[in-house]
Amino acid sequence: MTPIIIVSLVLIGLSALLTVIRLLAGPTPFDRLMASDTLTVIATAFLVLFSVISGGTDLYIDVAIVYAVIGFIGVVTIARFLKGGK
Amino acid sequence: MRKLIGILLIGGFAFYLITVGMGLFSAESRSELDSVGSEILATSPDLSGAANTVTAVVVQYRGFDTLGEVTVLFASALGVSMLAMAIRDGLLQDLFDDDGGFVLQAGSLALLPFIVLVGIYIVLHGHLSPGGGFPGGVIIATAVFVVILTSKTLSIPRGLINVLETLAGLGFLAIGFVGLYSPAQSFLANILPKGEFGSLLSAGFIPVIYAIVAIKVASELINIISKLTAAGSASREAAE
Amino acid sequence: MRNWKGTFALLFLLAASWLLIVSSVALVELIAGAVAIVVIVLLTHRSRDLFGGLRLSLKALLFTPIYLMVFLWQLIRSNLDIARRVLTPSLPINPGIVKVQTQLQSPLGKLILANSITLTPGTLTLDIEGSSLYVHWVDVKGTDADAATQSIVAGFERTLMEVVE
Amino acid sequence: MVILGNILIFIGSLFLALGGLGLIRMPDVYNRLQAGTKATTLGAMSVILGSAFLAPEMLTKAVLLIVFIAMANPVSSSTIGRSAYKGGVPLASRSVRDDWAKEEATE
Repeated sequence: MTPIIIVSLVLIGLSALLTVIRLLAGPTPFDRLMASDTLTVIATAFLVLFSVISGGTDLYIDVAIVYAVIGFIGVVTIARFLKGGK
Repeated sequence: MRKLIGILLIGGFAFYLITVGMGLFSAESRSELDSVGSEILATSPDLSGAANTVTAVVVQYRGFDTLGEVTVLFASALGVSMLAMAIRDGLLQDLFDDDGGFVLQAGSLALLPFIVLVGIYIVLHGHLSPGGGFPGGVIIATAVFVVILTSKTLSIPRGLINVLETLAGLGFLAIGFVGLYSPAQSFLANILPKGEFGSLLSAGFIPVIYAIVAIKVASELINIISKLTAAGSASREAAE
Repeated sequence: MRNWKGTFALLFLLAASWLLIVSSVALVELIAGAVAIVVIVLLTHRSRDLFGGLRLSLKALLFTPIYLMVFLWQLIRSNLDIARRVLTPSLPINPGIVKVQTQLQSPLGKLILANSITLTPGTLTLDIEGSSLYVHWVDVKGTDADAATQSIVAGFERTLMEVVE
Repeated sequence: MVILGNILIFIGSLFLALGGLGLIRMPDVYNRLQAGTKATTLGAMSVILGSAFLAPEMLTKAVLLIVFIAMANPVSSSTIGRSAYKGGVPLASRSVRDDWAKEEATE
């Protein structure tokens, strides 16, 4: 692991932390939904990076693809239901 | 009817408690139990030919339980569709006043074939990498779900889906019985050739069973969703 | 035959995706993929109609990479733009929702345009009704609708028109 | 190749962090969507491409993932923005213009 990768991991962690703050702070449900959408993408990127760090097996990128797909579908579905339940 | 269901549920729970209790007391030493995991890890590649040990456990070591799980899922699908009839008045009404907007409609239609393709990939490579029939089937079903959510007119081929569901269930049973009458003489014996370790056609019948599980999961979920949405549009029409 | 075109485009795109995701050209994988793709294409007739909006000509093929370049450049620009706004202590934003017009006809064209607008500097497509797009704009300039159309839509539209109907 | 991969990963994670900052600083849900979508899309694309440069055997899957993110991310952002607007979330007080509200008022 090079120092650049470590710095990048810290930055990704920071980004996830800020997103989680927005997720907890709200104030509207749409803010929380948007934060979890952002968190999905951050997690996808992290999974791919982790796949490299853990020795270059391509197992985690399969997980990342599934995660991106499920995250997209989940967010879109919740957005539809939030509209309904206003 | 309700009483019968209650008695069955209580009976099942009692059976579960008794089995668990007997298991706790009859086990002679803990180390014997603990050794199962390492033994599976050691013997899995030779016995099943699957690179993903979790999948080998799910489909081969405890294939019987997987069959049971599929049955449980079928029962819950039945329950939810009954629920759908009950909530015909109200709950889903607001959702159908709106079509989700153009971007979501077109976007979900554009992404649908590719998401289903990813689902099929996950199903077919379940014995090689993380995934398998259950997550793959769920991905396929949820992709269809989003399209259903955004359209008022989409007609689901219910007949086809019911046939698929039934065929998948029967296929699982059939493979099990083939194992029973094969030289191995056990239900769900893995009698197909193991193939080359790590390639798509390996691990004997595991990919076949996972494909069947995926079809069953996907068709059941689509069935639930289409029944729920049908109940929702019925309630909307009733309100108008 | 519009539908035939969509079928062909979808078959091609799915085949490319399958090759990318399995990253192998073993015969078994190819056969499994072919079966899967044919089944998907047969069952998703509305997606086929959607992809019928693609132009299948040499010119369209030529303009696809150009469009991707324009898109990538705009994406990088938009990130620098957001970074500048976020890092400036006074938060220089001037937000609002504007209505702009597009000349693209096909649903696929409008979808790609909406996605492109969402990823370009300071704009986010909220909804499309007919040929008008409702766009949230971080930095609204002026009050003229034509000027807004010019600065938000026109840049993509010219290139995109060569690729989709 | 390795150096380029490292640079891409660093730039990507920098944009991800800036996107997170944007989520905190922006005044309303629409502006946060703007910051969130753009920064995370490019950031994630860059990190994934950089990782693929470091481990070339996953390059093809990475390309597919990048295309998927580029197509799906704007769709989900638009959907959230639209449902927030239809759900009655107001624009920030410093907003200068709202053509959509005008439209619905005249209808």
